[in-house]
Amino acid sequence: MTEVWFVAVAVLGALIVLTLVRLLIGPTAPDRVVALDTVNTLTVASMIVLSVAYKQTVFVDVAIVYALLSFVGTLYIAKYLGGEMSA
Amino acid sequence: MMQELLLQNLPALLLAVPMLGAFVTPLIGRASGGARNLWAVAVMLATLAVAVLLTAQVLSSGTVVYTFGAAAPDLTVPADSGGIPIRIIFAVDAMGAFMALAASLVGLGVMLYSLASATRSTGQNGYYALLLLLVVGILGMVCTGDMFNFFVFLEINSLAGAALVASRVDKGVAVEAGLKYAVLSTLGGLLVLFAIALLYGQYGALNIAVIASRMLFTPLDQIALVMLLVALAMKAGAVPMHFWTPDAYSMAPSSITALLVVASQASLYGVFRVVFTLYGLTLDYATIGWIIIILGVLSMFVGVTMAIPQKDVKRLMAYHAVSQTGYMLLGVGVGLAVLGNQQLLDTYGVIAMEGGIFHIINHAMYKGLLFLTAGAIFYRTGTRNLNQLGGLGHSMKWTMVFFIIGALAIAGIPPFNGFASKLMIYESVFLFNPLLAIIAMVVSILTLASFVKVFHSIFMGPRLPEYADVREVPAPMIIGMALLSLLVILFGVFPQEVVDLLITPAAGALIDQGGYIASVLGGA
Amino acid sequence: MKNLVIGATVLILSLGILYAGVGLEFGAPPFTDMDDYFVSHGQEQTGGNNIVTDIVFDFRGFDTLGEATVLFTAVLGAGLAFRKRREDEDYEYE
Amino acid sequence: MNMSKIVRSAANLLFPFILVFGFYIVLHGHLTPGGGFQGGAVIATGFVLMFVAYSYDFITGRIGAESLHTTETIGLVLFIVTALVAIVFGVTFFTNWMLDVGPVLNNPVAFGPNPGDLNTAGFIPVMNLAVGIEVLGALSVIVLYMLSGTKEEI
Amino acid sequence: MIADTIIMVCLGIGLLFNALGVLGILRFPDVYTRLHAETKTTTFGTIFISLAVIVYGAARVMEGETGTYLTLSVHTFVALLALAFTNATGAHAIARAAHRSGQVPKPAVVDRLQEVRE
Amino acid sequence: MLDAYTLQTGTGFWDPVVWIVVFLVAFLIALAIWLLGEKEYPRDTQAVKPFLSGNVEPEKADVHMRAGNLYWGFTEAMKGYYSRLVPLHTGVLNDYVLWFLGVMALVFVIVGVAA
Amino acid sequence: MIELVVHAAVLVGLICAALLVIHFRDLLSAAIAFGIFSFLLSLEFYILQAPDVAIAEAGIGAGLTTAIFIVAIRGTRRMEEVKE
Amino acid sequence: MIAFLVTALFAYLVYLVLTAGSGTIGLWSQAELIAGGGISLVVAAISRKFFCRTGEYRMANPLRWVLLVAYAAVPFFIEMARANIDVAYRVITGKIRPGIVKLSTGLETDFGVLLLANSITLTPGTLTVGVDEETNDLYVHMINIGMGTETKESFEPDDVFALFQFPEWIRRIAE
Amino acid sequence: MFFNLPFIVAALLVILGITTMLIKRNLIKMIMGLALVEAGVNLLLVSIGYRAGGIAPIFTSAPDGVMVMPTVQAMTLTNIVIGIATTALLLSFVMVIYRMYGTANAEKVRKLRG
Repeated sequence: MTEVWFVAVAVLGALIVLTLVRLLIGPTAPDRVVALDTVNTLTVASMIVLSVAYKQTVFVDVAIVYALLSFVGTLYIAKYLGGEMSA
Repeated sequence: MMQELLLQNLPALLLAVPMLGAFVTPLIGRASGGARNLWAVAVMLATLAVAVLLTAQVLSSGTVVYTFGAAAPDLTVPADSGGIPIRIIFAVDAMGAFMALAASLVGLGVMLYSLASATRSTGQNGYYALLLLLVVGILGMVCTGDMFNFFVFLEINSLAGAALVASRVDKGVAVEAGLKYAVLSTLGGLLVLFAIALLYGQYGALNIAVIASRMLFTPLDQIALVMLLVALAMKAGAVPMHFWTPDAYSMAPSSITALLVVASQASLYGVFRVVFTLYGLTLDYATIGWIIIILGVLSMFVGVTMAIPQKDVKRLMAYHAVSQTGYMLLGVGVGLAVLGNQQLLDTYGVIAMEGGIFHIINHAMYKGLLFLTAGAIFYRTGTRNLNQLGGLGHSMKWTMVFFIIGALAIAGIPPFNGFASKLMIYESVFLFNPLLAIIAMVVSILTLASFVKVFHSIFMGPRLPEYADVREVPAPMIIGMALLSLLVILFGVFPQEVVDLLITPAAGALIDQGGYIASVLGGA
Repeated sequence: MKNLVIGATVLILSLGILYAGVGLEFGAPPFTDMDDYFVSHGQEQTGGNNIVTDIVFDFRGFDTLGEATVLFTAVLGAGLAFRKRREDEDYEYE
Repeated sequence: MNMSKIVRSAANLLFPFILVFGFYIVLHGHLTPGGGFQGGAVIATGFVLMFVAYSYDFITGRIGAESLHTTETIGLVLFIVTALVAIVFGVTFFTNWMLDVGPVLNNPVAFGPNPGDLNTAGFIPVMNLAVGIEVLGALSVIVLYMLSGTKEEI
Repeated sequence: MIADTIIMVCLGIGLLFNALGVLGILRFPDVYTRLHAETKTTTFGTIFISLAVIVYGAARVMEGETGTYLTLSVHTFVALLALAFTNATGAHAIARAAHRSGQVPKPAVVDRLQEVRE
Repeated sequence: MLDAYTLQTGTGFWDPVVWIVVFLVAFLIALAIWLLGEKEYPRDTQAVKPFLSGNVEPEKADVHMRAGNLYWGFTEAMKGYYSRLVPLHTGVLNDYVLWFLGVMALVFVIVGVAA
Repeated sequence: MIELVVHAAVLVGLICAALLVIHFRDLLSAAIAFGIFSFLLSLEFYILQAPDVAIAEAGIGAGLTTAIFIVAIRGTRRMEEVKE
Repeated sequence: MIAFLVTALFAYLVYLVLTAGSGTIGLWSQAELIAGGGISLVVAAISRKFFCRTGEYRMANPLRWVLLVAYAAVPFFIEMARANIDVAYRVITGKIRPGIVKLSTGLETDFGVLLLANSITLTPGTLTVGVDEETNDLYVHMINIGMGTETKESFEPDDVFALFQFPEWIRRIAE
Repeated sequence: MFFNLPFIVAALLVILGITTMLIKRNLIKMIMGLALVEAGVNLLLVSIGYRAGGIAPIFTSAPDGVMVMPTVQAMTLTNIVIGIATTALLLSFVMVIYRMYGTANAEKVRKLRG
């Protein structure tokens, strides 16, 4: 049973590496932000799965922190791109 | 009872007092500026008192060991840990106490001086807090016996220094200097941490004594050694990594520059601590010793020659600071190069080291004094350009006297303190390698020449019309400068007292690696 | 010329640092006595279940104080850099 | 400038949630992963979320840099004083004195793997709280300072 | 083991949708369509992965394990909620920023927002 | 008694007290000579007016030597040295980092070869 | 074995993200790449059984570092200058 | 004052959810309950001005929360699944016909708009791009616009949602 | 060799960081390089403390097994916070410099030289 979780994480890791291609080819900043969001979601998924794989239930807190906070970075980029940053 | 508790906890108080003082300084300053000044001076005085008491304790009873979080300060090794210390340990030996004393003395002088010199600028709350934090960084670096703790205080030192350098924005130029200083010190700090990680990966400990007792000098240790050595030498301002020094020293407020000199000396202390105590007997003396000597000679020569064509007075003095750092590196490097040979060590090695270490405190005093006089001149005239200055001897008599004292001391003219330490370096280095001693003397002559130029162009000559209404600086600045010049003269007139009291134990503490380990690990 | 120097520097440092990376042994640290002590005694000496927090606040609490001080320093420095200054305060560097 | 209405409403809803979660991490530092820094950073990010959702002027009208700075100082002083009190008891700086004298935080602990209990661990929860307050103040005020630097005149 | 089967199925669906999402952001022609792929599919996939974990935790609680698996399930659920909520809002913010920064939807047949802005 | 103040440098020594005594004696001698001359100095006469080669001395402000003029000869003589050294201080942050890391690489090589 | 694959995937991603940080001339893109780098670093900490560090890196790397980089880019300019 | 209480209550509930399973009083231990109280007071003091910015307390009604959960569990989830299959289909085939259209919602409250916008973003082929601050109309990017419909000035909910009427549901929840 | 992967990656990150600091002229990019170095050092520290098959050093509902080394994690935590403080301070400086000089190019930020 443990193996299943690890296989899932391995697949998610491969997907993360694949997403980096979009980060590389762009072509514009919003496209790259899309890659950022995708990596964020995949990371949260990996963390949730890994906490089960390691049988350490307290690890899930990290995933919550991620899910909550990566949003802030996205918002900053969006605000900058939209030309709405203070000044 | 209370007294006993305080005496027992001196090493902790040495850090806790200025830290607590720094934390509440901005709060007090928001209420009232006068109260803040009073508070800052009081905190600095208390720190000095603790430092003096601590030094007395160290001199009377040997290395003072303080374990953070243990039931008793000297309980370094818990009963069931298998003979290893597990907590952070402060191990203040004579060298550390000596540096702490120097730092708090200069800190007090700078603090008094700042009372007047900082009044014109905005942002004084942050200024005083950062000044105390810089002192905290220096004191922590010189007292700690733990590698990671050393790194943390190195960072405090760097960041507080950079923030202070940048504090007077000066149309961005000061910030440029602060940025350069901060980037280089952060990179250096990270490499130091890399080295600490390598040491931890091999020996599973952070305590200097434990690492030293387990040291095998594997290739990884050599990598760590190079990183520590070069990064700390860079922080100390050795040529050819000195480029940040003139920038930062010249753009910082003068009072801060005097303290930045001591901060650099603390990094130098780090070099010595790493080389002697951490690696000690396992080291390849000749190679490392010669590396340090070459760095020292380069620093001396390049520093002084670069100083001569400068026209900004503080930049000129900053290059001299580089040059004087070379003397210390030279002295201690010679001591290191002969560390393996007991006979040569007795003949001249120890003397060379004593000279180098004595030069540290002397340099802190007179260079601090010189920067303070430069600041006094800037305070009244608003310029630091030597080509514009002139004739100030008529109106700023006290400043001129202090400047003369500082200039003669840095040039190694008797009876000021620079002479005593330089003499020790010359004579011992001459036995080691005559060429090095000759270079050192030439550099000394050039230093004198350079300061004659500064003296002439600032103070000599007729009273210039643009400085007709220049007056003497306010009393707190004079008191700050007088404190330092008194020390300069005292150290110059009674050199043997100082050497016997402070320097010999300090040099002995550096050389005696086994004693250090034994005092921390309890004879293990 | 300069590119050559940069290249040589990076090359040598790479060799050194990579050597450090290869030289250490992953997964089996040689000396673990201090950490073993923390793991086996930390809970009874501090009462905390999370050994890392025990170390951060108790065994190595002084580091934490220093690090909080670093944060305080950075705040003061940024505050000084962005403070409102008077017009006549800046000195023209020539 | 404000961001769009949707983002603002979402930020309003998320803000108390992030705060609660941050304090949860701070207080459970001795039981679960986390502690003063991590929780403080989470809370500070909550403040930073507010800075981005609303305009700079709107935010400075409600959350002043001065008050955040004071918060930071309070945390630091609480931290160092908690550590210094140990000296009074005849033990050294940073000794966990509350383990012996504290009225609340000295619950007996189970050793080995256990589910954990909030009121244990002596002064570690207090330290966590102090550092959490310090970090939340410091990190949010530093972002606020930097945002003030993007305005046209300082 | 009915729980195991459910977990396997949920994991499979989740991974499939995540993979489709990544494929989508690689294949689609412009930023808005990529956002479609990103927001919907990866969120949906992660919801299913989380469901698998929640089911696992619930199954362990049913088997009479300690309360920590309850914590696992609850916290995973909180993470799930937070993720769905922030992803949706974040996607909106990016789309709005992209539009404000002047990116037109490329093969678009109509753009009412652009008309309003002009 | 004097031993307490004597700085022993291993091969030599320096005694500040002796030095101060010698200095004071020299100072007193100089003072005496000066006082001797002072007595016969013709104050308030034409004789004290300074002349340069028979011409009247120019205003003092005009002859004030600025710092840039000092040691002109020295820097001129060492031109080859300074023209190489001064441009090294470029002020570019990258170069500062390069010097730092370059020295580190050099020391790596030295220590590596020596070991 | 499978753990090693997970490890390798994350580390390869880490290196790629670091290379991209260096590669982009557009500082905004570099900041985005840095955000991804932060995520992956945190995941690596998580895999190395350091959840405390992972939370710290998550809280600081995901939100704050990106935020301050963006603010700094707003305070300066977006594009790296091309060398003449 | 009422804002403070509502926020504190919300914070306390969140804290209880986070610490579920810690002890014996219900699911919680005594210390957690007390600490949660303190935290919720602090959080309320900080965030009440933001959390209750609109000055409306409709959402304090528990019935609406039950409705929200029901909405999220049934219509929303089904639409979401449908959306994903739709997107999956388009990912594989590449058949798209995108465009940005205006959708008049008729919603009044901020929370309602937020809920609808997020629902739209997560459901069939649609993505909220912009919002009209005055009239609460949404600008929606659709991945596949029906042939001929792009000439419409403003879309009605009927044109976007096939199975369930989201705006109706949300009106019941939030207004 | 292959199992040293985290160490090698950490070393590579340090190298990439210092390379960035050497070849990039933009000040913000240099600070990003500094952050990369910091990340590399953090990774090195954490991987030093890893023990094969270890579990996290947290006793709350921990499974059986040897625990990884906690000290390095505490050190890394400290270093992360120091890193963010440094980065924020440096970026503030860069912003002030840009405001005063109109450029963030290291080759033009050189009023202090010689």
